[in-house]
Amino acid sequence: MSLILLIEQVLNGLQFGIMLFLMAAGLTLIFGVMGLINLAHGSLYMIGAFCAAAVAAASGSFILGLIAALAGAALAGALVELVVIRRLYDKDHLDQVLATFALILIFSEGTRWIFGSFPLFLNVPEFLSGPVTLPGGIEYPLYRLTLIVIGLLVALGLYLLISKTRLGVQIRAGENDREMIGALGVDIAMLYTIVFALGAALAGLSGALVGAIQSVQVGMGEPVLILAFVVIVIGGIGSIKGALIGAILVGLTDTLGGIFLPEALKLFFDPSTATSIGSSLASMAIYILMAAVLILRPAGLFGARA
Amino acid sequence: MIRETYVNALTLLLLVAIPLWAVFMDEPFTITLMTRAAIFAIAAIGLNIALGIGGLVSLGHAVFFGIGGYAMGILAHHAQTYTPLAEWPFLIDGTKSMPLIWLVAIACSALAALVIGALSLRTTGVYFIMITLAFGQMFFFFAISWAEYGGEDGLSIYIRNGFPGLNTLAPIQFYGLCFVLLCLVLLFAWKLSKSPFGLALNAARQAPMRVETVGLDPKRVKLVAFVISGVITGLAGALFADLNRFVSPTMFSWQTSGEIMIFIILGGVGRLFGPVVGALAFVALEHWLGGLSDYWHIYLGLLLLVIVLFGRGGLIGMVSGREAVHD
Amino acid sequence: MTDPVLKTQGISKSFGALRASRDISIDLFPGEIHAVIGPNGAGKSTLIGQICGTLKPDTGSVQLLGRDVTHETARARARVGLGRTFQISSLAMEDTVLQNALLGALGASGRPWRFWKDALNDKDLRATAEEALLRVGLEGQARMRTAELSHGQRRQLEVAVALTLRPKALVMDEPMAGMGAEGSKRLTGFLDVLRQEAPILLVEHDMDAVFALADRISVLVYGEVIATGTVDEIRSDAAVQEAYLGEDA
Amino acid sequence: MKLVTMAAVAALTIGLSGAKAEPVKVGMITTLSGGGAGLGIDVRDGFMLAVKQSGNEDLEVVIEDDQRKPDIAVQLADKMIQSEKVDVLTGIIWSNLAMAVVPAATAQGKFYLSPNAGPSVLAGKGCHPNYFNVAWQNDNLHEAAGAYANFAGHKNSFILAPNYPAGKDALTGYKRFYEGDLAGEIYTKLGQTDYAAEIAQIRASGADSVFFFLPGGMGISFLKQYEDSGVDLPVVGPAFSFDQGILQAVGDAALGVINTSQWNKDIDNPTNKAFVDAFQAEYGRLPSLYASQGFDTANLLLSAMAKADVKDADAFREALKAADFSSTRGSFTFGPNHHPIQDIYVREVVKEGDVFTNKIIGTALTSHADAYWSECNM
Repeated sequence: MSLILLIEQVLNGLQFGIMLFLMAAGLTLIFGVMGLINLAHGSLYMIGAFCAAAVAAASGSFILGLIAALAGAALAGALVELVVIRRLYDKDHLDQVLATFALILIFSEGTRWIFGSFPLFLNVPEFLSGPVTLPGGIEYPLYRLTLIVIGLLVALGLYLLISKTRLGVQIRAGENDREMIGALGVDIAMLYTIVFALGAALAGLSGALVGAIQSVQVGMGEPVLILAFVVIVIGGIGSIKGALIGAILVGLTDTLGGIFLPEALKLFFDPSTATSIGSSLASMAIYILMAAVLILRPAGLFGARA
Repeated sequence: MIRETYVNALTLLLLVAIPLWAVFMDEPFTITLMTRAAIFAIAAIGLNIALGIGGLVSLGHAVFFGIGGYAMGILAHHAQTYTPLAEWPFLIDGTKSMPLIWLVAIACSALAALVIGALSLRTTGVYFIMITLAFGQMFFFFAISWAEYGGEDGLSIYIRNGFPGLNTLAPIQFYGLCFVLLCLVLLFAWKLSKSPFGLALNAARQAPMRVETVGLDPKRVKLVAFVISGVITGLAGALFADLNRFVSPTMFSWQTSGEIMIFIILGGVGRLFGPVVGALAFVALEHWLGGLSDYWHIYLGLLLLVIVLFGRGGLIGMVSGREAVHD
Repeated sequence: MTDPVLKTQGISKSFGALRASRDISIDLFPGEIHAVIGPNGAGKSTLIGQICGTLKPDTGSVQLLGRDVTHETARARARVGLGRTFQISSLAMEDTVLQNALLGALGASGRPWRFWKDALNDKDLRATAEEALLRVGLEGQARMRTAELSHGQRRQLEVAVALTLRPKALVMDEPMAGMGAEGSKRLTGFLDVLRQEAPILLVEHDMDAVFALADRISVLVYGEVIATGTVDEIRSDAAVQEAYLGEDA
Repeated sequence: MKLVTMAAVAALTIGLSGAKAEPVKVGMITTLSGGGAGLGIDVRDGFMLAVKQSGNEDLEVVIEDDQRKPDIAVQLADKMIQSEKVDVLTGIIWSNLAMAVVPAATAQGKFYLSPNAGPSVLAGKGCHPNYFNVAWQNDNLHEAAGAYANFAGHKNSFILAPNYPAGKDALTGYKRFYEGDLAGEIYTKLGQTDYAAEIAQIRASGADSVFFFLPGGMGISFLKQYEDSGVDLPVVGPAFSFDQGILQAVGDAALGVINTSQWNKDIDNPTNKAFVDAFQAEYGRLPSLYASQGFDTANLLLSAMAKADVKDADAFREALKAADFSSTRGSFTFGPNHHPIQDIYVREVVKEGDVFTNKIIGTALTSHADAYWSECNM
């Protein structure tokens, strides 16, 4: 395997990880501040993608589509928070799992009811399509490079938001001591709605960005949701830094595992057996990674020690 | 408010009366639905021991359900193709006998639960939920790519396995078998909840430190509970595979884990009959709502939401109020 | 002179830069109540943790009945005969009072792996549990849900659970906290008798109780024992006056 | 037990002989909710269109949603057989669901007409006199793709499919006909949505063409990403990634891509023309190959009903086997294992106005049967 191919695959893993980060950041934020397990986060991802596809189709503008995804998902998030989620904060994890599972059912079938059963069209905008040549002669799709940049910008933005703004102070306070922020005179209900909507908007943005190179369809959120959970658990729940590192780890493991495991096994087995076993192992790789991390560090890489 | 005991008695009565009525009315599909509910109930009773009494929120119980299913599928597959299961170190043949299949299902589930439990119990809370989910996904993807036993297509067993003295192909006889097992499992769960072990497990959920200071190991207590729980769910998996005469990786999916959990929450967490009532209600809902509209998932979702948000203690809690003090 | 039942030898424990225990040596002899007092943040909880086995000292050793238990778990120490009550109640709140006491009896019996027999109908377990409840005066509340008990009653139950283990030594973390005057008085009387059965290491804020009960007092300040002695010695100790009592006044 | 059933069936047959044109009850188990519902809806709509056109009041259809879950499908089959007492089952989209339902249903003496799935077992060792496949054996379209690759002069193909049985069948089918070398062979994760790594491997492999089998959303993702990657090797695939429902979501990325299918809307015969027009008039959208398969299945059934009584299993089976109906595909006959012998076409994705669709550009295989019929003993 040539070095160029290796670099390209690492870039692919990185890009996949960064996309996971957008999903995971919202999820981990919501868990950190409100202590809520939100299975319906994948639905917000789907809503973002559908909003983007609908608006982009109607207006012809991808950018407008992205804005619609952010706004639509944030709105849906705020609405769900006001109607359902806020009744779940003092319930145990079990109730949260069930209630947000119910939300998945409602969102998925509701979307199918509105948009029909067929996938929608959403494509990479003209000015970002096609490959560019990187130093070293690597041809890499411009859009994927853009995704990496956007993801890193969002990570930077989140860092600044949390460390430098008033909202960030409140979020950090909320993670440490819930009674405390009430005593500080912060409107907790409002804070929670804002954080939830922010998480939703990130999920929606990620859905729209990914939707352009994948398939915008009902149920697209669940596989990503599981991966996002893997990411935040590896990183340590509540930690944005953990989410970023966890996401990149998962992205790299998944991408490189799929390539190298079958190759590595060819040293021991005949090619078709190696391909078959390697592919099976590759699909289990990230879960094995997650189990291993938790066995060694039961609260994730950057989680608060219990 | 109706006393929980009466609710339980009524549930048992329904479990007997509905299938008998179905035989009388020649409605065999109703019996099939009841069998499905009874098997789901067994699986959920298993989870309820870990979850309801031990507080172990496992989102990976599909592993045991699937292992039970595949134990049945693999043994019966070898029996129906007349190929040995293993030739080394000694010859093992497949079988079509339910009791044998159950034994294998139980042994395999126990082993899996021991390993998964020992590793997962290093974590707590959300991490525990997620690590059990991860194990579930591992088994799921493994089963999908396990070409020898059908991969994603799964395995079809053309004729239901046999039980001495019964014609298991007759729906009511197979139901009877599942019902008896359900009663046995219920009895065991009931005795367990009041036993010294149940006492320790119950305390390990509420106050692990306290259990430690009286000289018991709360983790070991929870691990044993997890194994018992996995075994019961595994048995249910073997029955479920026999009901359908079919196994597939779907049995390992996280949605299956979620559904087993839903039965418990729907019926009432930690209550003896919670899983039974929940499974009955879920199967009934699935059947009736499915006939109403293509978009019936929306109604199911709304209903679940209402129960979580407004019905503390599940369906049983809604009818009979807070759990009575044990005495 | 008899050997101490419980003894720490120069234990130290740091959390990062914070030195929560510095070279603490404390002992407990048969028949005595040894009180540990000190202002908030003096390191009392850390000390208890190390004695009971939930925290491991960085240096030093802990001996129980002449046996080095420094590296043993809380569970193992309980089996050797160390009873403990918690400052923040750690009972199974959803269970009945009797069930909590039964748990202690079960731990004492060392036979939790029984899945069929009804624990409530087990004669031995029940006798042990009921006797302990009777001794702390909770026999009338046996069927109540623990969550329904008053604060003071929960403390009594804590003691009862510890008693079911027939401990050789007791570590009590503020048993009087939150009790009314009546309850305090009653518990004081009870502990006064109990010391003959098992000596008590008593960490307590209630000075009346401490002065009424303690044979010896150790004063802990900033993780260090600044004085140990009889009630009178401590009352007149200049360092204690300054570091503790003076501040308190 | 088997004996008892057979005796019962025999008794029933004797008791009813003499009665004419018994009504036929059909149980349709198909996927109508969740992901993949589009395929089931198309099969149902095609089937019901034919039923409606026939005006035959002796045909009663019961439709149920299997949610794409095998266990639900099995239970629905039980329900249809036990409670609804249907004579014929049909509708299943997915191979794994078919494997769960078909053997049990045919063992109980019911007829099963497959409008979509064609797992190799049911064509070979597991074939059954009461099982008729009206679509294709799973390998067929892949075999045609292999044949086309030879024709197009591809010498070094890169092939990929998901890591599950149908994926393995697909690559086996392609290799069965393809004569060139393989630049690479990859099994991807089932449900995978990002193919950047695979596309990078394709780019680096020195292949001259790509064959892929990625049904549903997986294919949409792959094509979009492939287009965007700048790799411009010719791509060949089976029709499953290029049906009418999916194409609109792929958009320009699919333009010009070659795919193989046993049906297209421009096959030139009157039945097909009438079908395409009627489907559009009835449902307001272009039919897909799934819709055509549903339509053909219903017409096959109607043709058998006209000839024989469903209670007379042997006669009805012969009537089905004759396949005496006018197929949207033109010539259509059953092989000895009750699987189709039919032409398989090469299509190209084109844009007609605003709508992406397919155009036939040639025939890959003529009167093609599957590779398993010789293993079938019935």
